[in-house]
Amino acid sequence: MNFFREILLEQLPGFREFPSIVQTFLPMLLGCLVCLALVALFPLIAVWLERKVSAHMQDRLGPMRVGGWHGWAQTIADGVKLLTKEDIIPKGADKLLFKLAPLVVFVGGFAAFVVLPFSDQFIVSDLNIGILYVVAISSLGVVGVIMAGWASNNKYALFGGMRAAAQIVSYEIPTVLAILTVVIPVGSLSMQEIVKAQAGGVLNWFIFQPVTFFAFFIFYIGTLAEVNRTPFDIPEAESELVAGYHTEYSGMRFAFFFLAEYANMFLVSAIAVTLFLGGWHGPWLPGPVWFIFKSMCLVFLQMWLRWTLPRLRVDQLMYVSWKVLLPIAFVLVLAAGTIALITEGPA
Amino acid sequence: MQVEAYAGEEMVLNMGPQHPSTHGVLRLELETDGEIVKKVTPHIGYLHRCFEKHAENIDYPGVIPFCDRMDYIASMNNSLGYALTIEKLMQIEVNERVQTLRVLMAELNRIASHLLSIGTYAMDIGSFTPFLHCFREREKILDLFEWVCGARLLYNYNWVGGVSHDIPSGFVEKTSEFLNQLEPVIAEMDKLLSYNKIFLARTAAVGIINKDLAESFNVTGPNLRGSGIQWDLRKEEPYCAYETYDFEVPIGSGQFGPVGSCWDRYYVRVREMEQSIKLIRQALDRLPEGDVHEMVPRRVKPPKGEIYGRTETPRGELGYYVISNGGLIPFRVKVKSPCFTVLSVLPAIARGAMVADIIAIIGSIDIVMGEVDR
Amino acid sequence: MKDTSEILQILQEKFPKYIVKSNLESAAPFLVVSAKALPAVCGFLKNDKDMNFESLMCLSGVDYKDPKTEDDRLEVVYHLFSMSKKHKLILKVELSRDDPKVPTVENIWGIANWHEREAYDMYGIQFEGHSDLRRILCPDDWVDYPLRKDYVEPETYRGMPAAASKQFAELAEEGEDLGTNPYRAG
Amino acid sequence: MKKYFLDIFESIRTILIGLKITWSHLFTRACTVQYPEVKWELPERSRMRLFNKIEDCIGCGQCVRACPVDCIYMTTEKRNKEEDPWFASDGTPIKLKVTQFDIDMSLCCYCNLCTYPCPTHCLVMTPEYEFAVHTKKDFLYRFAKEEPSVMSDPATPQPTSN
Repeated sequence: MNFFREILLEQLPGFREFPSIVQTFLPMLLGCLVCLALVALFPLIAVWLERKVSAHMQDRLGPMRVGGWHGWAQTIADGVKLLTKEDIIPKGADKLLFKLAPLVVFVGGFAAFVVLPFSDQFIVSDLNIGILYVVAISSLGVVGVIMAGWASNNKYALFGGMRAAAQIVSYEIPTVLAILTVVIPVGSLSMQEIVKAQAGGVLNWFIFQPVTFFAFFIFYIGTLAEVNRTPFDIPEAESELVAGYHTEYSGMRFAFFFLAEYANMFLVSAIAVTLFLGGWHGPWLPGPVWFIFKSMCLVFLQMWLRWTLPRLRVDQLMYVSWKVLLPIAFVLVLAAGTIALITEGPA
Repeated sequence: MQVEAYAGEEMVLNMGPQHPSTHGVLRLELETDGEIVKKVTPHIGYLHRCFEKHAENIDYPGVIPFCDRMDYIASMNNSLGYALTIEKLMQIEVNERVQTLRVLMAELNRIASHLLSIGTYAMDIGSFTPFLHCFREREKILDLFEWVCGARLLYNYNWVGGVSHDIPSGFVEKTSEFLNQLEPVIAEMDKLLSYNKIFLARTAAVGIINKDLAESFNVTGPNLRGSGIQWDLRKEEPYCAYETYDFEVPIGSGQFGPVGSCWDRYYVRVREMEQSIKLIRQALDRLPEGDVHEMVPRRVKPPKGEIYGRTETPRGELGYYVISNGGLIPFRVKVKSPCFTVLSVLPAIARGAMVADIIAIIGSIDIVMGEVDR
Repeated sequence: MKDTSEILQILQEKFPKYIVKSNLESAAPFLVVSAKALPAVCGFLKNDKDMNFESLMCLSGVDYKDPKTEDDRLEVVYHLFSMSKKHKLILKVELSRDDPKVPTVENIWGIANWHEREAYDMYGIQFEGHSDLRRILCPDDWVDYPLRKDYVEPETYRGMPAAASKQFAELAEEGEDLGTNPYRAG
Repeated sequence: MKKYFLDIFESIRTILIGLKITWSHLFTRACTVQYPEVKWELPERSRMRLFNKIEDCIGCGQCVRACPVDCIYMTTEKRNKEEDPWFASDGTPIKLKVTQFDIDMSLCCYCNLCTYPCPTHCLVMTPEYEFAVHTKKDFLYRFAKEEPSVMSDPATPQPTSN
């Protein structure tokens, strides 16, 4: 909060004379607006990028018309289309839950943005339990997914919702264990502390350290499943479940799911960067540039995987989580703990 | 609240007729218990276009465009079967050029059909990229067809007693050029998809058609060979001088699971494309001289009688049962469609599979609803 | 490998009364079996180790109604094939038009299930003992059997026009003079 | 246990192979044709819109009989013996005046069966494919003219068709 408070102090001469309640909430509001702008802007770029990446991997061109240069305005046009579309709610749907679900999903993704450390200064709120907060708040999304699946009164949507619940809950565990291997050497849950622990050159990044190297891959696979990307996109497997939990959604409500999905893609990549790839650390360029650049690389990797791999089946998905990732993650946590004991001595 | 409404543990899921991966308009009634499918009931007929009724109201050459439209992915093979059947009824012997051209076109069409089948199968399993790579190659074959006979999909190429057009000059070179660049693409497809561990996990132990089931349900074509039975009409009952060509019949090996699984059927198709390439090369090499319209009768008027002719299309054994009463219009044309027979196995092999497996099974038996419903 | 006459001999020994007719001269020789004995004959043909007809290639209904010959029968034609012995056989069953009934062979060849449903759908042939004799290609509430020669196309189906509405017909309604088509008559 | 680790290893290996292939495709040339700007050159045998050169049509009706979907409509009138003789461009005398020659392209199945029997080769399929219209009615192509404007000279070379 301090970062935005200082900006306000500099830019707004009379800020100190404001009532204290305004002094408290105005920086918060500003921070939220910045996050919202990020969440809204990122999908515009990411969707375009995904289309282009997929197209070129398939020897196509992708969007080429809207806006001129390589169809850069295609996503904006699509967004306008979604906004102006008729809002359809199925007759048999649970109206309240149906309307609420996209918001819950969106809020879950959006709220986690406040603890992302874009630079040493630029962080909306450096909570001392930052990473725990991320894990907790991003699990809110699954509630929204189940709500959507149930409220649609559609069997495909229900299938999708149930699959999503099972999948996200299962993959939460190896993911959190992988996070733990980072938290143990750092000794803090704060995002900034984790980044600062990786200062001083590329080799200090956690990805280049013995235990956390493997933890990175577990974390990455786990988050891939949590944001429903191929090969773990079974909740919205279009060849089986048409569109999964958002089968019945259209127009703006669908756009919210879509926004949330892409925002989540960025979110998990950003967390991976924070935890393993040195956060905003990097030479020559300012912190936020490095942070976003690294995150975009990981987003690209997600797209690359999506356009290469087939999809797993539900039982195989569970197998990967419980029988492959989880044992390895446990071993890694054990190893991290042992190393911490040896290097730092008993507490 | 009505308790009875929630008493059942099974849910009936209507898959189709509008569904992304039912390959047309197939409707499956799935009785599911969670993800497990307890019973599958296919409902067909959504694409019924009364082929047999049409055929009873149109002269013999006029049936050929309708034949093309049954299995619109492999039109060349469909009309070939019909033309051969009527030729047998009229006892027409076509010259060698026509025979070679027919083999050439049928095999090119087989590659095109298998490419589409493999591509859509990849998409069913969730991998999008091989689909478009396959389509890219298929387009090149369609270009060749358009060059020869002017149409990309529904060719009306095989006539009774001949073919509609001779090949244009330069076709031989262009085709061999295409074949040369197709071979690495198939190899790449193998690496990208066939041996991918996820793909194997999804397909290699699923949807097993064993030998007895295959025989009882008269499963034919790549589906039969996927079950490990060496049977190909091109070898066993050669037509169009197939006996003079050198090619092998790939069968399912059970390399990664039980014989007759989805993967075996899929892989038989991949290997068959290679054999087709071999066949096309041989056909291009021989290509004797001749007039392609030499034996085309002025009026197709077969003698009274009946005939059952069958050929090996990319989807299996396509049979035409034609009864003639000596007139200009067929008395009865019955089509035994390979997709129809293989679809009727579905309830037997899909029992106990998961919802995602149903998609894998439907994709692997490679049905075209236009041919199932006719 | 046996040809039809050899099979006929064996069948005549085994089922003396039930082989009604045979035609061995034509290009496609066939045997006519009486409907009653069909399951027994088919079972024998499938399971006998000299016959071994493990596949039913095709099962078709045929309507022989022809105003010229005054023929009025329905027929079910079975094309059998043996992959191991590589011989073929055509069996026919003649049925009366008013009460076409024939025992099912679905227990012998699994594929017969759908083929028989199709024959029922198109010709109204009743396959006795069939487990699930429903229409397969036409809608369940379709009236009459479309491939019979005396079939009359209904004008409407559930209030929708059943015959294909041609654009020419629409144009004619709008007052366009479309002329006649003398060449298609008859 | 060995199989377990082997499976994991195999998965990683095959996934990496796949990634390598898609990566290489990222930099290959796309095969898309940007349609309205770049137009596909159709081969000369392409079967698209039907065209009838009505001056050569002798009204024999063979195309009408050949059409499997009945999309050609034709009416003819017998010409008077006293009138000037007409000839198609290949010299065939025109004894019937074609008063109506309509093709409903919305019904046409592009099978090409109508063009083969044409004795004067006046009915051809052209490689023209951009003929979308807004109403079905506009798909009715009327080729007959009130009075043939140009009478062909028997000496002119006959049009070729494929």
